[in-house]
Amino acid sequence: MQVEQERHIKTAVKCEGISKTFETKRGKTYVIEEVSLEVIENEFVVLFGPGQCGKTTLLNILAGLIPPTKGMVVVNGKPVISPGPERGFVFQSVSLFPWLTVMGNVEYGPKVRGIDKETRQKKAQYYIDLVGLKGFENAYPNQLSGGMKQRVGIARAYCNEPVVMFLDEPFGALDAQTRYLMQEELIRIWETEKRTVLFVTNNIEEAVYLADRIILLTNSPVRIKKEFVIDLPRPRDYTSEDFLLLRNTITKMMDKTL
Amino acid sequence: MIVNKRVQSSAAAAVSIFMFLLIWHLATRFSELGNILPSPIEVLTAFFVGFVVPVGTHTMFVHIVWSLSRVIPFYILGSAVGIVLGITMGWYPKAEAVFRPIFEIIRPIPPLAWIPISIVWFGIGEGSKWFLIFLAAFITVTMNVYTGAKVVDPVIVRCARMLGANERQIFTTIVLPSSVPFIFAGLQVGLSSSWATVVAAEMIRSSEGVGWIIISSLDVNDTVQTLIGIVGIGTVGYVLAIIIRGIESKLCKWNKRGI
Amino acid sequence: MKKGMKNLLLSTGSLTVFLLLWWICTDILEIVSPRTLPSPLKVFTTFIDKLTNKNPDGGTLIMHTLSSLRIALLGYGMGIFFGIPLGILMAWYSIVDLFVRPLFDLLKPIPGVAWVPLMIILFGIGLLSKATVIFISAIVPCVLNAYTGIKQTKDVHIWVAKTLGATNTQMLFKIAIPTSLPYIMTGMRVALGQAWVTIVAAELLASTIGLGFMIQQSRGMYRPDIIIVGMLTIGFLGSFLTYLLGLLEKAVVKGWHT
Amino acid sequence: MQNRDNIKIKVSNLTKKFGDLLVLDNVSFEVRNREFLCVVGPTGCGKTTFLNTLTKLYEPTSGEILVNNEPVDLKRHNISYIFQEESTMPWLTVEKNVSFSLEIKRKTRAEIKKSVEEVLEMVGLTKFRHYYPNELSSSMLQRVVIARAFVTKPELLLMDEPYGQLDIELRFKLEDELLRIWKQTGTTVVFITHNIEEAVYLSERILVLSLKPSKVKKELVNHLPRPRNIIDKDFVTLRNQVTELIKWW
Repeated sequence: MQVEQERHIKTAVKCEGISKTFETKRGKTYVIEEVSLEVIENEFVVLFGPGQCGKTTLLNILAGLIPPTKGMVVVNGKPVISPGPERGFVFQSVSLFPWLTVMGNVEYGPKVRGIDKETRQKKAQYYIDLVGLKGFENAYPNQLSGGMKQRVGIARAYCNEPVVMFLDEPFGALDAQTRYLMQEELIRIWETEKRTVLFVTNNIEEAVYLADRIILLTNSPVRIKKEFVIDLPRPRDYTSEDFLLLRNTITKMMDKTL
Repeated sequence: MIVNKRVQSSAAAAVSIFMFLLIWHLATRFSELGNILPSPIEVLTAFFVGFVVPVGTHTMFVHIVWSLSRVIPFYILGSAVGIVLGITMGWYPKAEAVFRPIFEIIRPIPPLAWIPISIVWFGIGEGSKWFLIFLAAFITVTMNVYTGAKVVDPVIVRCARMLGANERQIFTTIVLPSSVPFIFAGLQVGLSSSWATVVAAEMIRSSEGVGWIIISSLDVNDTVQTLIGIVGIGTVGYVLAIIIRGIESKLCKWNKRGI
Repeated sequence: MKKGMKNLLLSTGSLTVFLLLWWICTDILEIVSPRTLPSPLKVFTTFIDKLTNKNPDGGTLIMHTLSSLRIALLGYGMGIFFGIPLGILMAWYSIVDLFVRPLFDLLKPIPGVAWVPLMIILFGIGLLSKATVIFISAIVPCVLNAYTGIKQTKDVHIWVAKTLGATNTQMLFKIAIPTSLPYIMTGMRVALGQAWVTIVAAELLASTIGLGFMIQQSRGMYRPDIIIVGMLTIGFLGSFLTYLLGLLEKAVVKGWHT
Repeated sequence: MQNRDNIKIKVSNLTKKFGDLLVLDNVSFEVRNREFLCVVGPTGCGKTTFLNTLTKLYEPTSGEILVNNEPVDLKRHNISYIFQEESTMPWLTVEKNVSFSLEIKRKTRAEIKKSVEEVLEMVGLTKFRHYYPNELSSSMLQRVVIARAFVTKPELLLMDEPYGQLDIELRFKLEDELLRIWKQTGTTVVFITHNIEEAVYLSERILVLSLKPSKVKKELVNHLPRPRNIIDKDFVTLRNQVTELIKWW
């Protein structure tokens, strides 16, 4: 019975034996080795690991931005070979289109996919309101703060109606307090507009606060070290007893890079 | 606080220009410099008088219009071709491989060095001047836009791809807009290069235009005419630059960094 | 590096096609009369011959080149010698900025070539008048770029120095000038270009020797081959001098990620 | 027992206005000799203005700042300031970046050589002395800046959220290193940050600022024994206490 029940829960992202090696002048560097993982629909999974240990490379492979040297990725039942609109991506440096207003940025996805002006602007307005930027539709990126730029990045990815959202350390450049705010905002948005999320970070507090499941990665080469199911009730409290305990055990398990 | 900063700097500007003119005036009045260099008052009056009384064959205004009529159309044509070639060379490696070698031979040759061959090819009339102006604008604009199109931010391109843009859309919605600041930089430099070229071409062979004013003053050894020619060239050059900067600040609001 | 090779092949290919086309139109099919466009072969032979042959314009290619270089580099040297310090002073001391800059802004829009007639009246058509014109056209970019360079000095560097008790001159020499070095180098490169353009213009208008004189003279004598030889020499020398400046810049400006 | 002579800094009624925008509103506090004071405030509480005005980089609108009972003077007082913004000099090698401080203070060649050697050793940059900043990672750059600040053996060290952008493992390491160096050199440290956990971990005393125009909202003494553990009971209670004073999100 258990297996039966398993099947009707749809798998959103699945990858088998993913490896990645880069050819450099000084010979081959093994960045990722034999990573296999499965993410079920509407699950918030955090890829957590020390420093720059190739987490971003793994995320780029899962999103189809760069090809793996070995192994295969399946998203939403279809093999991933190139970037595609069913996978939304928020980059670490956000990189909005500087010449487009907030509205222009958010509606860019539907626009290039040929959706008519009226429907796409209505949808874009919905997501702009969802991320709390009502009233900033005509602002240009160079007029926005760091936190606001992140919100536009998230709205832009959502507006493309992706099945899976990939976020690569989006709050890395924010100060500690704005970061807490953005983490709470992200969870609020995720709970209103459920999507499968793959979130990369090297901040343990952020990982424990956001994740349904944390995949702890080793240092380079990247391998899966351990998986932690986080079943703390939401909204989570950064200074609660079990939050701190969980955070401490994962930090201890983490590879030391220095 | 800011307002009086601007008032302060323009007041200082007025003072320093006045001092400069005063020194110039006193030098021409009380030293032997006076007999080869006219005093500023003479020059300024002659300049304004020149708009009514003809300088040589035409009034100052007509000379300026003649020069502008040569510069504007072929500056625009040269810039347009420059923008197209610059972006294609910058974004498509194959186009770069084909056009770059020939362009690299032509680029270092200053437009003025083309004067003799352009007269051989297009005669001494307007044709050679048009060709030179086209060339001046074309070379500088292509160079600036080419460097711009080559430094399109790869992360932004990846963003667009992730959102589902195809190659053609990447070109039109990402490469073109992000090259706009470089296009304006090119237009600005191209303008000063074209303006210098028309002045030089008119000095070599012409019967009207601001270049003619200053070269013909040589035959009559009339330094007042030379100086009003220089003042005319300077003011028109300055006004043209302001116009381009004005267009840029309107079209390019998103790019605070504007040159 | 396969792609690099392909592009290299494409470049040499397009160059040879260009030369072939030129050669066919002139020598083979004679679509274009040699009086308007000489064939590449003719240009090459004239180049070799002109190296030693004085006529028709009374000077070998080398004599013309040396004369042009001498005057250009003299005016250029003066332009740098006065321009760079003036630009630095204007940017660092607001008094100098307030009073000198307006005069400088008057000078800026006037192309170097426009000064030729005035200088001929004042100093005749000899070396002095040409060198002065070149000096004026070279000083403008030097001042502008040195000025912009100093203004790029980062506040945080100034604060670091101030906290250590640095004097104003220490801050100028130890922070402002090093920051502006790459910009000063750009200024020198632009000034070199201006100087080279202006010497050609001055020689076209009034001179008895120099590359500008040579191409102007050979037009009168219906020798387009010499004109093209002169143009290619001017072009080559221009880029060669810029190349030398590039080497100097690499040696002087260390550590900047250009 | 506040005896007069062991007060390193005494700030009274410090106010700072940019035009009519009031940023610092009548701030008064004291810092004892060799003390590790943490200043923490909500995002946008003008913390950079706070430190810049303290050192007269920004001219204070009113109020008085005394270091060793004399008005603060950057030319006489031996102060080092680590800014939030990356402040290594791209045109200098690591070694030259570090010796920059001593060259400004016109120390002798030998003296510079010795101190630079020592401090490079302390932050583990000896191997990288000839590198240029554009060849180093952001954590290495942070160490160059710290070395440059400590090479002058400052009597007062100001730090503006120096570890804000580093990942957690590195931040813990650099914080412990800072505590070790602070103990070893006996300088007085004023460390300003947005990160409340960091403030509780490092400080002997915490100054809590309010939102702009910022005032001193509260002073808390931090009795936690060292080395501190971020998940132990009292640590968390103090952290929550400070968070309540600041929480705007």
